[in-house]
Amino acid sequence: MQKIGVFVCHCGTNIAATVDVKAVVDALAKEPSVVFAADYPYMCSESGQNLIKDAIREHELTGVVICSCSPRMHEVTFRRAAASAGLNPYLVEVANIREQCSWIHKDKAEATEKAIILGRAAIAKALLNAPLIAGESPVTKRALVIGGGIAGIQTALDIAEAGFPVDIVEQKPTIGGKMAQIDKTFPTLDCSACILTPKMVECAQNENIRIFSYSEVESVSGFVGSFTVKIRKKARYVDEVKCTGCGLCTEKCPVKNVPNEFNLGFDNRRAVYIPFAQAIPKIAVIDPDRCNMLKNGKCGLCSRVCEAGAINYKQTDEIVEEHYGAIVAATGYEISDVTRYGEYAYTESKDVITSLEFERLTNAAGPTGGVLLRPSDGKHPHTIVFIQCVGSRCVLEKGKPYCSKICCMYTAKHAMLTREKYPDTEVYVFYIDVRTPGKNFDEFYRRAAEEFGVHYIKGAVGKIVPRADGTLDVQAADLIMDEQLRISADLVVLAAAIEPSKTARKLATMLTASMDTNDFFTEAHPKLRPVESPTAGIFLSGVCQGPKDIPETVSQAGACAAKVIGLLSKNKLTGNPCVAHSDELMCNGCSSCANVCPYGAITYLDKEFRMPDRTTKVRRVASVNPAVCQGCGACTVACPSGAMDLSGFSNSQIMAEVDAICR
Amino acid sequence: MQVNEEFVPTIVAFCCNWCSYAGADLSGTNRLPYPANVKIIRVPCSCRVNPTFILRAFQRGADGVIICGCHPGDCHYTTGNYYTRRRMTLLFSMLDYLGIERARTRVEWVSAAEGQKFAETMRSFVKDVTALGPNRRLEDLRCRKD
Amino acid sequence: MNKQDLKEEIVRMSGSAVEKCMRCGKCSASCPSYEDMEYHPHEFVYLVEKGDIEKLMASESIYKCLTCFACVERCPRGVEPAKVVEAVRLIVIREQGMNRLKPDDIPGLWDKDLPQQAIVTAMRKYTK
Amino acid sequence: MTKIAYYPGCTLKNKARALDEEARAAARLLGYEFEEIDEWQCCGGAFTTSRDEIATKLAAARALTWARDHGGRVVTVCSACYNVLKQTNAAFRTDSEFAAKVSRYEKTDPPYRGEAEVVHWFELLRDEIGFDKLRAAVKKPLKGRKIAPYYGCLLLRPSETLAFDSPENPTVMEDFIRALGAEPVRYAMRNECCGGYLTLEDRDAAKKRSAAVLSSAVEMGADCMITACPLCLYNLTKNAAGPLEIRYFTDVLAEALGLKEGGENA
Repeated sequence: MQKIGVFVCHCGTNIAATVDVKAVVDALAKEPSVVFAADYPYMCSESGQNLIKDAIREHELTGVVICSCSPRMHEVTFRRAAASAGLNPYLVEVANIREQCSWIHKDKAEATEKAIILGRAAIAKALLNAPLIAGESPVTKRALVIGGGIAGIQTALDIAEAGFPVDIVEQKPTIGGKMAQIDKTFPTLDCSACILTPKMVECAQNENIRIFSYSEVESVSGFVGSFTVKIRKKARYVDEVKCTGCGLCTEKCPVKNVPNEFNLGFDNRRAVYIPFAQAIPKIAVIDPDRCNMLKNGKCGLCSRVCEAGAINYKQTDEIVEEHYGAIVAATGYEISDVTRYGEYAYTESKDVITSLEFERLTNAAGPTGGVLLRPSDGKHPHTIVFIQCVGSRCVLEKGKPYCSKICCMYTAKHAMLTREKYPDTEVYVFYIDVRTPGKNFDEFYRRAAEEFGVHYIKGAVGKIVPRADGTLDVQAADLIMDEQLRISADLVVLAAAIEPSKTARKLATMLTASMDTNDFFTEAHPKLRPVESPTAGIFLSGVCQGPKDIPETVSQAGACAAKVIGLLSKNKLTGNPCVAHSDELMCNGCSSCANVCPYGAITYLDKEFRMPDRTTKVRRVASVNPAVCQGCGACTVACPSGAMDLSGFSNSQIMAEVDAICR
Repeated sequence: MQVNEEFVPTIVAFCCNWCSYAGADLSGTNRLPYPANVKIIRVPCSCRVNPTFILRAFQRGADGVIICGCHPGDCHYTTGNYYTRRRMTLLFSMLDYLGIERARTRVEWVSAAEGQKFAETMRSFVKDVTALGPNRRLEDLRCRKD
Repeated sequence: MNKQDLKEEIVRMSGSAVEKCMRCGKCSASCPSYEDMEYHPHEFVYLVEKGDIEKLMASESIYKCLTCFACVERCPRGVEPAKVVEAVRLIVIREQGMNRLKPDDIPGLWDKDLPQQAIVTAMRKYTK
Repeated sequence: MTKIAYYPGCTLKNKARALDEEARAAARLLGYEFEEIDEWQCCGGAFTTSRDEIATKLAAARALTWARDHGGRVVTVCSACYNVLKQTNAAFRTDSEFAAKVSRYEKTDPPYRGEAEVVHWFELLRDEIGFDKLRAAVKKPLKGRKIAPYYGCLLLRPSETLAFDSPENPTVMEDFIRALGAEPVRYAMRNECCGGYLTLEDRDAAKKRSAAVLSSAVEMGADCMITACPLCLYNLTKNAAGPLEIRYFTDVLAEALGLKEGGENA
């Protein structure tokens, strides 16, 4: 005989304001097998939990139903409470009467009726629950960080510091990411390279860190604690061990006209190159699309000049397979395509540039040696217009609906530095709102306006007209003066929206980690679990989770590392007991289940069965490995004989819920 | 049974724990209303939904059944939603053969971030089913409530 | 009509989501008729959102919009200011006696090169 | 010879006769027979965006219905007709209430739902005939001519509905000019308004618009400007005196194809 206890939570007024809690208790108390029903203002509070524990003991409950918030919120809390009272935690069911009832309905009668039905369904399911015991799985004590920008670097360093080995996979030939391209950092104006390169060097020197540069993640399998990852090390055509990074090959290479990605195409590199002076690893790489030797076998100059004998034209991509306990996504961002905003004439004039291009033009290691010169004619610009929110906060198909968060501050930085270095310039900033939440951020922006005489204009630019004399006619609105302005500018800088790396979507699919509609990784909880993906064992660091600046990225990277360290410190993980199992007597060995299993958790055994006539017969039957099964249930539907079922979500349980709802 | 204007259909929604169930929670958190006659059953993945569950629902008097899963390519279990799509295509054509109107069943992809979409989807589904009136074709008279 | 009805009427006619405006001013930055208007595209959107429509109805600005759609094209929020201006103008000229252009005015405006298109378009824009 | 329904519009039958005749002649040469729509009426020159406007959209609706029943497409030459027809067609496709009202009034059977396709002569040239074929058909290449294409607003906006070309950096007229052997002049004001119908309401205001367009083209070295719109042509010639010759695109087309006897004048 089952004995079910029902507990209905008020959640303060969150539930009680729209659901008549007493009526729910009364109705559910009448359900068969229910021996106890009560309500409480906050079931998740300690005294609420005590109420549950006491009832379990006192009434010798065999099942518990809690009508409260979403099970995604407190199922774990209530299961723990049940366990501490001696009840198997998997005998607890939660009816979601907050998110899926009280919060979406206004009519009290309607909401109360729905809450009762949801409670009945939970009781029906609880009656069919069986005690489950979670298995354990081992933890591979090594982490993988995907992406070698500041987010990935910081996460890797913190994990390594705690004593765990960690690998960084970076698709470019060097780590460093966007921060390596930036000139100065706000709000302190430290030199970006000066604070980044020591960290890059630390990565290279730390015994616990391995860097797979010029590499990509090829496939991911497994689950939290034991992932298996294949990494494609793209052919560099340079032996990583032999190359000393002397750079002689990059000086002798005859192919001189390859646009230099690091300087965003403002100057050229060779076909064999080292991305920049402080690259880590400092190893040359040959661009197979441009190298004459690789294209048609005619050259070989680099091989001849290399004293270390590191050049190897026959090198091929290499696949490395490695095991990890945790994976960190740190794939960062790209600058969105500004050509979609034709009114800004980015394609029509070389003197309309993006902010990242501006960084290269003011960087001492950049194409102009840090002297701000117009890309079109190399002359010194006198009037510079900065345009904010180019593509950000744009709800059209071509834009990004979110605020890119960093543009207000870097534009203030650009404007301030320009005025400081070139007092003969006039600098205008067109803004919609200036957003500067952050320590010393608003003070920084105000300094640009107050001390450096940057003209901040509330309004937008409608059109940029490139003139025959090389100037740019900027047509704009000044909303405070209520007038249309025309500024004749020498240089226009677009604060382009940032967007997640194009590689992120493919990676998310491999990791089975969810993404939002903008292709940012989704966090497990926006407030309480901001650095974890809902997929166990996957962690998030940096802009791949949402726009953020360097200080915020570094803090998040550290937080992410702490979560990874917490996981890797465990020797065993408790698994999910809601896994599939097959009834051997019903199984006909058809393989339908194994064919749909995404984890290869199902194998077949030849097993001896006693037949009714006392003979024995060997039959082929399915067997599920509970450590590998993730509990999706695909096999249960594929099984034609009905042998396969899923613990915690069994066929009979879901049927019972259906019946209770349609009753 | 008379089709009157007060007709309130019974709707069963099977929601994947990783996406649309969370999407439904989000529409709650954001207070985005949808009709109370939608009752959600949590499943670990849309591919857990056995066609027999849907038949059972219709037999027990449900007027519409909707299955919500992760967007193609986003399945927590990699390929579960593709199975759902294939299975439900077959089931729906069978239901069609049985005379169950096509609009009584739906498969929708709703992510955990799409609270708005969840509420809109439910509103439109309820509207469609309400327009069709009560389900009679598969209903088992012995299960009728009144 | 009271303020709220008028606002709803304009929103219904134009199909414009005035509440989506984030006050960036890109419409007014793009407007070729800006200098000839007393109220500018962003103010049309703002005043309609506030329900302060009489001011717009009394203004000459409603006849200065070229319906060139530069504002519609460039608005990052999909607000469509030109349609708002047109809706306000229609509310005005649909009233008896409020035609802006009368057939009798045409001979005075006529010149031999004027294409038929100019007259039909002006009649459509300035009369009911 | 491909037959295609043709909507000439009011001005092409009066002030801009040449635009009509040259467009047809060039079409014949390139394999198209323009079949004038029976009893077509003036489109009204402007699409009234208000959703409750029905009567002003009926002329376009009739032409579209005729086109549906006669080959499924309608070609236009005038930018305004193109704009009005295409926007009306889009209203049929997206606004079922509007479509139902028109069909009830017009008694169209089956009811019109926006099935016809509206194409501009430029689109036909670009997407079907192809500029390579046009280039091959050119008898007198316009060598050395620096031509500024003037798109104006009606061909490009609203781009979501018209989908004619990129609304900010269109290229079809530039490609057209190149195919004729001339050099297109790129200038930023090519998609800005000429002043349109405002010339009747406030000529001074309209003049400012035309002047801005013209000076931008002149500055970039143009010696000729082409347009598809009679009102643009009027504003640019009448409201802004300049060194630039303003011509219909069909005029330079006819010239390059050798359809004009000797002269360059329209």
